[in-house]
Amino acid sequence: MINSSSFFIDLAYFFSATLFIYGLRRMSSPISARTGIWIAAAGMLLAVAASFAHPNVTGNHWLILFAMLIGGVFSFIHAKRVVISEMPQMIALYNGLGGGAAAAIASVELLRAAEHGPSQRILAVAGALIGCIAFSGSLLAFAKLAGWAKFGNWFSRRQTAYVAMMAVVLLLGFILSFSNTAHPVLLLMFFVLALLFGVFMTSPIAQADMPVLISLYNAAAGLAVAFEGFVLGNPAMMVAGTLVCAAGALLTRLMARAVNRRLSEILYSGFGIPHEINETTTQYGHVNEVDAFDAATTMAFAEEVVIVPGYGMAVSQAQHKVQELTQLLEERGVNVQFAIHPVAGRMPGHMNVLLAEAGVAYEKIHDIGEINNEMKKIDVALVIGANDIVNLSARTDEKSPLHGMPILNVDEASSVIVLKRGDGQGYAGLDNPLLQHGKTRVHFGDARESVQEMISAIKSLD
Amino acid sequence: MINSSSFFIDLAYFFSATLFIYGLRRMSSPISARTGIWIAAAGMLLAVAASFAHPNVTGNHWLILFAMLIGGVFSFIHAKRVVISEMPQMIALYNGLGGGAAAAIASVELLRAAEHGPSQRILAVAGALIGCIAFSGSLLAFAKLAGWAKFGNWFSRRQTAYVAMMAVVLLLGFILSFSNTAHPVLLLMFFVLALLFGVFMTSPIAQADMPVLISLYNAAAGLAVAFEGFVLGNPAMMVAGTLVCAAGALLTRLMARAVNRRLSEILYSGFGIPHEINETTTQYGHVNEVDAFDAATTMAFAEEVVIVPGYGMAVSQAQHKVQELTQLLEERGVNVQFAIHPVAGRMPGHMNVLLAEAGVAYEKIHDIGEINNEMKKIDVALVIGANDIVNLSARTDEKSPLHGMPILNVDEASSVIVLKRGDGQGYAGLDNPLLQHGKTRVHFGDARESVQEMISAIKSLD
Amino acid sequence: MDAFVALYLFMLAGIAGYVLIANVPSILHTPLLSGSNFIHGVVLAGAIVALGHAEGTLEISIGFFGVMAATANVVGGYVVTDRMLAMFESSAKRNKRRVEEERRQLAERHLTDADTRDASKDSASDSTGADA
Amino acid sequence: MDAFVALYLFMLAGIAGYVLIANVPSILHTPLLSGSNFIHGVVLAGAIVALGHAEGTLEISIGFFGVMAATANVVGGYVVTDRMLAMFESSAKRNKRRVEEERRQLAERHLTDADTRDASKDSASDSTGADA
Ligand SMILES: NC(=O)c1ccc[n+]([C@@H]2O[C@H](COP(=O)([O-])OP(=O)(O)OC[C@H]3O[C@@H](n4cnc5c(N)ncnc54)[C@H](OP(=O)(O)O)[C@@H]3O)[C@@H](O)[C@H]2O)c1
Ligand SMILES: NC(=O)c1ccc[n+]([C@@H]2O[C@H](COP(=O)([O-])OP(=O)(O)OC[C@H]3O[C@@H](n4cnc5c(N)ncnc54)[C@H](OP(=O)(O)O)[C@@H]3O)[C@@H](O)[C@H]2O)c1
Repeated sequence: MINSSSFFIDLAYFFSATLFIYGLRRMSSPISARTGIWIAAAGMLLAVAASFAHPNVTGNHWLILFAMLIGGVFSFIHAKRVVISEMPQMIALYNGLGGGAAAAIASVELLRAAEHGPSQRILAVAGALIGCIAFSGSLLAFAKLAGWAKFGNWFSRRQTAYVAMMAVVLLLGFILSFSNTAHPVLLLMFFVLALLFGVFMTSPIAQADMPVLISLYNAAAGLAVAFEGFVLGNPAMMVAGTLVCAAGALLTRLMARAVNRRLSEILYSGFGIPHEINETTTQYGHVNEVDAFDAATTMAFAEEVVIVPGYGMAVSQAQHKVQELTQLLEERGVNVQFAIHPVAGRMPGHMNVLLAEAGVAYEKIHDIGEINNEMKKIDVALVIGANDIVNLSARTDEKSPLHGMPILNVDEASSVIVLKRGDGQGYAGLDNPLLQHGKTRVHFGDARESVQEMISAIKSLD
Repeated sequence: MINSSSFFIDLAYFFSATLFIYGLRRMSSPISARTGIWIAAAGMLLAVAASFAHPNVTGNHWLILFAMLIGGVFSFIHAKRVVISEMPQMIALYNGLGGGAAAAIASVELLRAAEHGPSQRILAVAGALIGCIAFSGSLLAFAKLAGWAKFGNWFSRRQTAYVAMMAVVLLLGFILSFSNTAHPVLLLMFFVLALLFGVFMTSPIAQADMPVLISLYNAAAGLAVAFEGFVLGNPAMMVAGTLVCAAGALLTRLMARAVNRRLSEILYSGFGIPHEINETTTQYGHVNEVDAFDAATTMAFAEEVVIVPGYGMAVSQAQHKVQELTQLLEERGVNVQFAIHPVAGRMPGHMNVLLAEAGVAYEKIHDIGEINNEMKKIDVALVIGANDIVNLSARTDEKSPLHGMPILNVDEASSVIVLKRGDGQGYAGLDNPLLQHGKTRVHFGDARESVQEMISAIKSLD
Repeated sequence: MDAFVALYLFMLAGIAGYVLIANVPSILHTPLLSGSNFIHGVVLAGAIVALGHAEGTLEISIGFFGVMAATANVVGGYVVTDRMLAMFESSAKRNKRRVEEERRQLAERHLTDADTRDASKDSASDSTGADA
Repeated sequence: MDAFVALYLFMLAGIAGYVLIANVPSILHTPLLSGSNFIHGVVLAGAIVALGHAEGTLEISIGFFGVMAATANVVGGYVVTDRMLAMFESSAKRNKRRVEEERRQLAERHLTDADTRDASKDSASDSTGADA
């Protein structure tokens, strides 16, 4: 099986591995990112074409094409239709399918155990385990994010169940690795348990921690692909898989750090601990309300405005309206900028993606370090559905779970306007002293509607 | 020969390759750089120890140790003694020896041609060629920099000679690659020509272009090592060599770009073209002179001083005096900063190395982008033996060879003091309008002595 | 394939992946997640081979599932990533276009303060039109 | 070793080398040149093997030269690089020490402007002493 492929196939795999790396490199800079995915796609075409011509493909050609047609058409339509804010679950879905494909390869090869040496079988088993976990775990994450499933914590003694299952899985994997005949029944048990493991891993994780978990599964799927690449003697798979695994692992760490959580915390005790800290509703006695017209005129006659978008903007899909508001203000000579906190919203870059979708210029978007330096010069800071990222208690209250997280210092601006629906809190479930701050005025209502009201108000000024 | 090494040797090579990469990564950040070289050294120890235990080492153990002793002791003493400003030639020397070692491996293996397959022989020959060029080229570069050799341009029709020699070398290489018996005489011819080629490549290069050339030879030596690694089936050599080759190639490009030259320019027409543009001596009619005491007091009563070191500071080894001056000024409450132009001196980081040697704090050292923003706030800019990097004609004179190179805008400071010996010009051989500028006063004399005079002057103030 | 060679490939590709991501701005985290998700879709190359030599109903059905799932990974991953990145790009381009537009207009007519405000209003509505 | 495997190693190690250097500040160019020069001294590992199986005067003398030259590369490269990097480090450390010193002194005594100048003079001569 190994080394039976021909020179040109080897060459094609080599080039596709190179293209994947080059593509990933370009993807990691905003300017060249789009050509990056094209280059990676070229590598993919090459690898797929080479595989068709692979000497080990002895039959089933039509079946292969048929399977590709089904999978391709289904996901093409799906991926074209989905709205941008549902991207995380789509990534989870496709990622899970990739892990599942790796597991499928493993099971086919383990059914033909005699064809492989022990090191191949070991990695096949390892890849199958990881692939299965990524498969079922990602699919459940998809279902939870899409609102299809609301599994809670199924076991009261999860830790023990984890360990027990792992022990059985590893035992089965050991047997499968070191015998050179196929054991379909053991294999089935192995797969069922591995799939269950993924379900158990995802089920207790809170919705907001999902992006981190999805990134972890992405890395896992990459590793599974790399291992199955070794089993099949396909270096393109090995290189691409390892590349994704390493990149994904780093990305997972970066994402977890950005939301001020440790990965172990998310995985083992992810019962939304912060949410339990403060379940009492905030007392809004001291909040100064403002109506849309007043808010709009304050901004229309300001010189420097900063808009701070948060999760609420994403929920209400207000980004297009926000861009419209921005343009109106700029026509009046107001300088409008956007301040993006690294963990605003519910996934990394959430706000950037939304603002980009709405066509906000890249240059207007500033990160926390840049904008905090300028906050003192700002006349009006408009906070749209954000809470934790402007929560003053992060600065002062040492007991706050947010303590130590840098926030956007909107209270340094001359005045602050907050748009929110009611007495809801942010992801961390905490009171926000900003709302009671002397400079702050709050306008209640759905973010999109509030912004629309402000737009109308500004138009009526002329 | 291939795959005959044992498991533990393979493992050691694997770890040493990993350590090299990790070490290089750490070396590429100033904070961790020193641990980086230690980690790489650990990898080296591992690789060398493994090679001793290699099954192909069937004899000559004492000879190996003896050779290592000679080479090691010689270079240890040499490297410990050399002064910092002679570093470039030392790098050239050791680099050349590395390339020579690769060529030596190639010749031993080509004398045993029957033991290798054609792909091994091809890479052995390629490595030999590259290694020989790196060897003789680097050694000549060393000799030139050390002032031992002053070869000029030996051929009037160098291009033709290049091509002819290359053709013969390639022909010989072709024969050596595709016959599986040894040809000692052809081999000798091949080596002699390859060595000559390196000599011809270095000989016409101007002294100031040497750092770029040395970096190129460094990359070449890396490639030779990688190729011989393939011949010997030693993946640690392959990985480390390729690593160095790629890093060196990029470094070469960065260095060439920093001095505003293209590599092809340096290699093929490196006869110091810019030097011929202006051979007339500058008219120093309009230059305002200043004596050391006045210069010193101007600085002692300033608030913000920027020191701009250049090649002249390196030549006169004034860095320790400069640091002394800095401390004296700071004791008087003057804020002193250093502005480093990327191509100040004659090798990249030349000034940084010298200032670090003298103990100037890392935080005081600013690159061109940072300091140019602050130049307007500066009271006195002290230019020590620099010319091209503060040459105003780079900004204004479209015909100047420096045109387009960003310079340090010392003319934006309130006043400028220039230390230089006489009517000499910079590397580019150009007049510098800065010297005639209204804000500028020049103090003539060797930089170290001038700075010493200024130190005495300031001390006499108390 | 020799296990040691595999080790080198894993080590080197892992380092490449790590280093490439190391300095990525957080704005790109989600597109990169999606993009690397697409890249591991190369599992399709393996799934094709697996189905291509599968025999018997069991192996063939598993292989069929594998190819189907892998293709979904590839196609969906590509479309989603490209859509995300297209938004970045179009915002950058749009912005460039607007800036150029404004600069051109400002260069054409040297206006008083009040007139300039009108001009920038024109250009803004121009670019709004182009967006639609 | 399979030529294709070699190709992968070359490609991956090359990318690693390139990417690792890509964002290097120019202050490190010379130490890095020297450090990577040290790394290719691993040619010593090969030279040892070459001399270890060399037979006959010719092969042995070439091999002897190879080991000698490679060792010089390793040892000299290490010493030079380490010396250069030590200078960077000591400057950073020295600076850290001085800053701490000054901070400590400022914390200890709250002085008038004039006195503060004396204090910083003290600390500066302190650190000069430490330098020597
Ligand atoms: N970015 C990531 O990768 C990521 C991942 C996981 C977790 N997180 C966490 O998520 C949080 C993000 O902070 P954030 O400030 O963006 O959001 P947030 O703290 O969750 O606050 C959201 C705010 O929006 C308001 N809101 C909700 N729906 C709205 C609507 N339709 N219209 C107007 N307002 C609406 C809510 O108040 P009302 O209910 O009163 O309207 C709430 O005050 C951080 O704690 C972060 O750690 C981030
Ligand atoms: N950094 C690199 O990697 C590199 C590599 C190759 C080339 N270069 C080139 O080198 C140049 C570097 O610019 P630079 O401004 O540093 O140097 P420069 O332009 O060469 O100027 C050196 C100045 O120092 C003066 N000088 C020489 N010896 C002196 C001494 N003992 N005491 C006092 N002054 C002395 C010279 O004038 P007097 O003779 O009148 O004293 C001259 O004005 C650039 O053109 C750059 O492109 C740099």
